[in-house]
Amino acid sequence: MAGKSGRSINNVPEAPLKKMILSWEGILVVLLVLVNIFCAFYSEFYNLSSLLRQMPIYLAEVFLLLPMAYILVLGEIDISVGSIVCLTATMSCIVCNTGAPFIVVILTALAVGAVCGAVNGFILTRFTELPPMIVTLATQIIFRGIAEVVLGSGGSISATNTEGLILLTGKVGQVPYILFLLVVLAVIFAVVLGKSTFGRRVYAIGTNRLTAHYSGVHVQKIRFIIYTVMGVCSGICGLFLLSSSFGANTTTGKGFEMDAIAMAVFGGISSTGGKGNLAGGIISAFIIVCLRVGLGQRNVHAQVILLILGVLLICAVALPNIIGQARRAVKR
Amino acid sequence: MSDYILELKGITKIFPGVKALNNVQFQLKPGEVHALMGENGAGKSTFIKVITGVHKAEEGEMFLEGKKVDFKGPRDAQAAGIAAVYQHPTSYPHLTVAENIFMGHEIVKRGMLQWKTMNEEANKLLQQLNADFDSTAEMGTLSVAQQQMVEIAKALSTNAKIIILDEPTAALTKRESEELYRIVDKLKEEGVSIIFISHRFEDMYRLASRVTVFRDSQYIGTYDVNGITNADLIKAMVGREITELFPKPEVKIGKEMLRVENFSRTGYFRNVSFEVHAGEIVGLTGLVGAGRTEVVEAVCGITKPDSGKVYLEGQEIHIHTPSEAMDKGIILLPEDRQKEGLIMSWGLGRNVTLPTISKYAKSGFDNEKKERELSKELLEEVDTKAVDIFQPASSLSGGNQQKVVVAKALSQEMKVVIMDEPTKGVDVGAKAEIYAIMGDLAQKGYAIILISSEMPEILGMADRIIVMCNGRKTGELSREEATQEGILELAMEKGKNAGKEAR
Amino acid sequence: MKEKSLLKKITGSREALLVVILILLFAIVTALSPSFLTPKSLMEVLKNNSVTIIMALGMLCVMLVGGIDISIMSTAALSGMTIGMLLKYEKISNTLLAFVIAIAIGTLCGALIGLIISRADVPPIIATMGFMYIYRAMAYLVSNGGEWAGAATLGNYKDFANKSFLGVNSILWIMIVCYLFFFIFMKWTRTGRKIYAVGSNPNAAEVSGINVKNIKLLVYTMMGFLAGLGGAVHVAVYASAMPDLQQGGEMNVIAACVIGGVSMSGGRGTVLGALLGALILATITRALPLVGVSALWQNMIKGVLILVVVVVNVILQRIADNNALKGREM
Amino acid sequence: MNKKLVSAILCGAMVLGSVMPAAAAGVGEGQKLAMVVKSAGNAFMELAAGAFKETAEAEGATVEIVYPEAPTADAQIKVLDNLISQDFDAIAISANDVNALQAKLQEAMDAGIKVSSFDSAPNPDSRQIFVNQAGTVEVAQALMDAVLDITGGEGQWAILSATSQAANQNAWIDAMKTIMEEDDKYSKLELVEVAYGDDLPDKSTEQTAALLQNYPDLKVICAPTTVGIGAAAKYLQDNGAECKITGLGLPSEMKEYTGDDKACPYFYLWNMEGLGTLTAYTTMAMVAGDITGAAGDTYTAGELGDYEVVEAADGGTEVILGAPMEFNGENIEEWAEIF
Repeated sequence: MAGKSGRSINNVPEAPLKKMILSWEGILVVLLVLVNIFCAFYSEFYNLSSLLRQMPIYLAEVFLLLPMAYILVLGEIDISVGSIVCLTATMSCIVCNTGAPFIVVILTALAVGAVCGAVNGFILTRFTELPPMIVTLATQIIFRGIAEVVLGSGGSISATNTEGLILLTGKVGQVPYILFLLVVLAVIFAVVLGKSTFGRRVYAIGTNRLTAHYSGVHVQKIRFIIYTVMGVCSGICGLFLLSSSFGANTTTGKGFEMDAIAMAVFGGISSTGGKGNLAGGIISAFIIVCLRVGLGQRNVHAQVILLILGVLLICAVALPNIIGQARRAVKR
Repeated sequence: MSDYILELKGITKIFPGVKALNNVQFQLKPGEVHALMGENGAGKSTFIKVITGVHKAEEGEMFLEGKKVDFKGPRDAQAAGIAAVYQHPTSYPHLTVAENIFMGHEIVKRGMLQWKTMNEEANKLLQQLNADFDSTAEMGTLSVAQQQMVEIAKALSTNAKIIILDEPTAALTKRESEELYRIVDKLKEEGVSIIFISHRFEDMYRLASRVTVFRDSQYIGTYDVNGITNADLIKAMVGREITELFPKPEVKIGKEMLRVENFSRTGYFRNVSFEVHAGEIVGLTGLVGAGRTEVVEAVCGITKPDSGKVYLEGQEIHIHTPSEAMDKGIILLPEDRQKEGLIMSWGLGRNVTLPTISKYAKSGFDNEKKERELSKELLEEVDTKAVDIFQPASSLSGGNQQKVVVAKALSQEMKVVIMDEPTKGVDVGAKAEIYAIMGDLAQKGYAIILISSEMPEILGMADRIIVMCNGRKTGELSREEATQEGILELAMEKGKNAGKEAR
Repeated sequence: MKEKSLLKKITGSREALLVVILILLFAIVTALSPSFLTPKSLMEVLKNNSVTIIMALGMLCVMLVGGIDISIMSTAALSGMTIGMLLKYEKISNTLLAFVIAIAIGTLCGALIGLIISRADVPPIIATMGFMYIYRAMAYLVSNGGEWAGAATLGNYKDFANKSFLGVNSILWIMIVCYLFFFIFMKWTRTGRKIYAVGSNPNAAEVSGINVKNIKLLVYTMMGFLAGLGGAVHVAVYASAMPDLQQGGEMNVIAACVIGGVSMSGGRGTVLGALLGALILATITRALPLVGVSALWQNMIKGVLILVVVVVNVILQRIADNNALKGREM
Repeated sequence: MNKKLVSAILCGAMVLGSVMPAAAAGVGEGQKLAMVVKSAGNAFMELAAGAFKETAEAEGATVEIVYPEAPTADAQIKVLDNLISQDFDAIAISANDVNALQAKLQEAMDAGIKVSSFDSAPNPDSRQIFVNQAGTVEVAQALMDAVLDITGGEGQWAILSATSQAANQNAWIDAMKTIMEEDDKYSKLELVEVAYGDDLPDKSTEQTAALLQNYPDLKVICAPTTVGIGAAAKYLQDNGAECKITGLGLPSEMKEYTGDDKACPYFYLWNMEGLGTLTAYTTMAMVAGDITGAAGDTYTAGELGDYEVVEAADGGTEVILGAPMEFNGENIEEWAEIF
C-alpha cells in the first residue's frame, strides 16, 4: 500500500484489574459493603436472613432494571413499565382464577407483557420522530387504563387459585427462588450487553444513531426487540407481584419505572445514552435494596427514605462531574 | 500608529495535554486579504478562536490598531470590530435568517426587539450579497451555501473592520465559491481586512495578497502570494515534498460490477442510470444538492427509492437495508465523517469493526482478541497516525479520521466502493494519501464511485465522470473529454430539460 | 423558493392546526353535551386546569433548551404546603404575602435545580427526578407528617380564587398576566431569544458569547417561579393544601407542551402552542365525564387521545413534507 | 471518597427518623405495637394514628406508626415485611386493598404477630379483628336518610367516591344501594351515577362539575370521602348551586361549607380519635390474650366503655365503635376545633 510508513498501532488493552478498581463499579462495590455495615449497626434486626426474607418484593422491581438499562443505553426512556406490570398482573390473575395450569398463567404474563412492549416498540419504530418519553407517557395511561377497565368497579382482583403462585414464592433454604432467577437473568443481560455483538450495537445506536444506521446496524429492529423485552420483563415483575399479593389492583406497579431508572442511573448508566454497564446497575440495585430494608427496619419515615434516595441519586451523578471540573480547574 | 490593523505576538495556547499554539505570530495589514494555511490540526482554528476571544491564550499579546487589547470573551472581540465566519456554520436552525444575523447585537428599543427594523436591515444586507432568499426564512430550510451567506451577512451587520473566514468554501460548489470571491472583493474595496483560511490553493491565488503558514502548532512563515510557488507552499505546510497529488494508476477496466437503472426518489432525484466496472473510478459530481449523495444512499439501502432497478454483476438485487448492501459488497463511505461515518467517542478499533463484528463472533459473542488484531491490521494498512486502537476517533485529525472510515470499509468484503467527498476538510498531505489508497483499491479490481465537488480531484482521479444537476443525470464524460468548463456546463444545466423554471 | 415557502407555511401553521383540533374538540363535545360551551363552563375549565396551564409556560422554556423538569409538582407541593401551614398557624394572613412566599420558595427550588443541571452537568431528567423525591419529602415534613390546611384555616386566602377584578376572575388574571408576559418575553426580548438560541444550537450560542449555563439556570429558575405560583394557585382554587397535592401532574404539563408542538430536543415551540396544548388537554379532561364516558374508561381514553393527537401531528407533518418534496423542481 | 460525606448525611437523617419510646404502666406494658396507615399525608389517618399512639403509650406499650411510601398495597407489603423482621407483638393496619395483603398478613400471623385492622379492612383471612369506625350498614343508613331528607323524598342524586378500589367506599356504596332497593320509601330517589374523584381535588371538582352539567336536576351529591366532599362542597358553594352535598368528611375541612344555607346542610363522621383509641385497646387486649378476636369476646376499652366482638358482613369479625356523628351548622364550630 502506498505511503506506508510502517507505523505500528498498539492494540493491547490496559490491565483490566486496575481499570476495574478505579471504575464507578469498583466504588459501588465498596459502597455496597459500607451500606451493609452501616445497616447492620443501625438496625438490630438487619441480618442475612431478614434481608433474604424481605428482599423478594424489592427484587421484583430489579427485573425492570435489566431491560431498562438497555433502553437508557439507547438514549431513550420507557415510563410505561409500571403500567405494563399492572396489566400483566391483572391478566395473569384472571387466567389463574380460571383454574388454568400454572404454566399458562406464566405464559399469559409474558405474552401480555410482550404485546404491551411491542406496542411501544411498534409506535416508536414506526414514528421515529416521536420522543419515547411522550409515547410511553401515553401508553402508561393507556395500559393502566385497560387494567382499570378489566378490573371493573372494584378495582381489585384476588387470586382464588394460589397453588402455582405459592410455588413462585418458594425458597431453597433461606434463599428465595426469585433471587436465583434474577441472578441468572442479570448475568445473561449483563453479558449480552457487555460482550455480545447485540450489546455492541446497542451502544453504537445510543452513541451515534446515524453512524450505526450507515454501518449496517438494524437500528429499528433492535429498538423494537428491546422494547418488547422490556415488556416481557415487566411481565415477570408482574407475576412476582401477583405471587406476593395474591392479586392485583389498579395501583399495582405504580411508580416502578422511576425506581428502575433511578437504580440504573445510580449504577452509572447515563440517561443520555451510550454509557454505563449493567454490572453497575445491578450493584446499585442491591445497594438501594439493602439501604431501604435497613432504614425500613428502624421505621424511618417513607418520605425521609425517598429524600435520602433523591439526594444520593443527584450526588452520584453530580459529584463525579464536580470533582472532574475541579480537577481540570486545578490543572490549569 | 502601527502598520498593522491587527498584530499578534508570541501566542501560546495550551489545552489539557496539548500545546495547540506554540509561540505563533501574525500580522494583518489594513484592507488586505491574508490567507492562513496549514494542515488540519496545525492550530489555525484555535488561533482564530484566540483572536475572537473564544479561547484565552496562556501567553502572548495582541494589538489592535497598535493598541494592546485583552478580550475576555467573544463579545469584546465583536465590540472591537472583529467578526468570524466559522468553518461549520454556527447558525440556529430553528430561528429566522434575520435573527441569526442579529444574534448578539439585536436592535433593541426600550428593551424590546425591533423585528421590523431587523428584518429590513437583514434584507438590505442580503441584497448586497445577491442572496435569493428572504430574511424571514427559517435558517434550517436553507442550503449550506445559503447559510454561509447568512454568516457573512452577520459579519457585515456588525460593521466589522476585520472579518475572519474559516474555510468558507469547503462546503461550496465552484459557482457558489465564485459568488463568495465577488463578495470578498467587494469587502476589500470597502476597506475591510480579511483573514481567509482555506485548503484550496485556488482560493488563495484568487483572493489573497499574503499567506501565513502554520505547521504543528508553530508559525512557519509569511509569504507574498505572487512570490511563492505551489510546491514551496506545500512544502512549508507539510514539511516535506509531495511529488504527485493524484497518483492515478493505469488499470485495466474489467466487467460491469454495478448498474443502476431509472432510479427515482420523489423530491431528490429522477431517472438516474449509470454503471461502474471493476477497476474503474467513476466520478459523480454536480453542485451541492444535485442529488448525488441521495442516489448512492438509496443504492446502499439507507433510504428507499421510489422506483428503479439495481444490478450487481448482472444480477438484479433488491436492497432494503444498509446491511444487505454491505453483505453484497456495496460499501459506502459516508459524506459526514463525524455524524455518519464514525462514532467519535469510541475507540478506533471498535469503529473499524462495527459493521463486521458479527462475522467473527462466536455464537453472538464478541471475539475481542480477534477484533483487536483485525482492527490493528486494517488501521496500519491505511497508515493511520494513531497511538493505539483505543484512542477515541475524535482525537484524530480529519484526514486520519477519513482513513479510519476507509479501514472500516476494508474490514468488509468489497465489490463496489462508494466514497462520498472523501477529502472534504482534509489537509493536503492526507489528501494525497487518500488518493493513493483510492488508486490502490482500483488496482485491486474494486469498482469505485467517487463523489466530489472538487474539480481537480474529479478530473485527476476519475476514469469516467457523471454529472448531475437538480436530481437528474445531465451528462457523462470520459476522462479524456472532461474539462472543468465542460463539467460546469452540465452541472448548471438547470431547467434545460426540466419542465418549468424554479421559483 | 417554492419549497421554502411551503415549508415555512407548514411550520408556521402548527398552531393553526392545533386551533383546528381544539375547535373540532369543542364542536364534538358541545354536540354531545351542549352545556359545555357556556361561559361559566369554559371558565371552570380554565380555573380547574390553571395549575397546568400556568406551568406549561415554564415547561416550554425548559424544553426549549432541550431539558425537562419532572420535579415541578413537588416544588408546587412544597410551596403550596408551606403557605398553607403558615396561614393555618396564623403566622401570616396577607394573601399577597402568601403568594410572594410561595413564589420565593418555588424560585429557590428551581434555582437549585438549575445550578445542579447547569454547573454539575447532571442530565435534567435525573436531576429533576432526584428533586422530585426531595421536594415532595420536604412538603411532607413541612406538613408535620401529614396535616392538611383546610378551607376554614386559610382565612381570606381561599376567597382569592373567587374574587373578580374588572369582571374577570382573579385566577384568570394570573394566567393572562403570565401568558402576556411570556409572550412578550419570548418574542421581543433578547433573553427570550437567547433561550431559543441555546436550544437551537448550544455550541453556536457559546461561540457567539451567550452564557449557556446562565440561560439554563434561568429557565429552571423561571420554571421554579411558576411552580411556586402554581402551588399557591392550587391552594387558592381548591381551598386546601395537602402534601400530596398535584402528585403526577408533571406529566400533564409535559403532555400539554408536546401536544402544543414543543420539541423535546429543544429549539422549537411557542407560547401560543403551549397554551393550545394545555387547552386541548384540559378540554379532553373536562369532556370525558361530560359526554358520559364511564368512569372506568376515562383514563384509557385520555391516554389514547393523547397518543392520537401526537401521532396525527406526525402524520400530517409527513404528508406536508412529502408534498413539499413533490413540489420540488427536477 | 465523596461517599463518606453521603453516609454522614445519611446517619444524620436516620437519627432524626427514629423515635425514643416513653415508659409507663398499664394494659400494654411491655408490648410492642405497630400501626400501618394508608399513606403519609392523610390528615384523617393522622388523627387515628395520634390517638392510637397516645393511648397505647399511656398503657405502657411501645408504638411505631409506619407510613408506606405510596398509597398502594405494594408499598404496604414492603412495610409489613419490615415489621415482621422486627418482632412486633401486633400490627394494626388500614388496608389499601382488600386482598393484596393476605399473604403478608398471614405470614405475620404465622410468626405470632396479632393482626388487627381499622378504618379499611383487609379480607377476613388476613386479619384477626376489624375495628369498624361505624357499622357499614349504619353508615349507609345514615347517608341514605340524609339523602332522603335533603332531596325532600324524591329526585336525582349521585355518589362521588374516592377511587374505584377503595374497600370501605365500595362497602358503603353497596350497602346504600341495597338499602335503597329494600325499602319503599327510597323508591322515588334515583341514583344517577357513581363518579370517582380519586381523592384528588382537581379531579373531584371536575367530576362534580360534570355531574351538575349532565344532570341539571341533581338534588344531592353524596361523597363518602374527605377530599371529595371538600372539593365538591367548595364547587357547589362557589357556584351557588341548588344541589347540596352530604357524606363523610372532616369538620375542620368542612366548616366553611356546613350550615342550613350553605352547600352542606349536614354530614357525618365517626370519632376518628375514638377509632384510634379503640384500636389501641383492642390490639393490646389481643396481645395480652384477653381476647382472640372471635365473635362474642368482650373487653373494656378504657373510658370508651365495654365492647363486644361481633360477626362482620364479610364473614370475619369486628367491633363497632358506634354510630356516626352528625355535624351540622350548630355543632360544626365546636368540632372543627377538635378535628
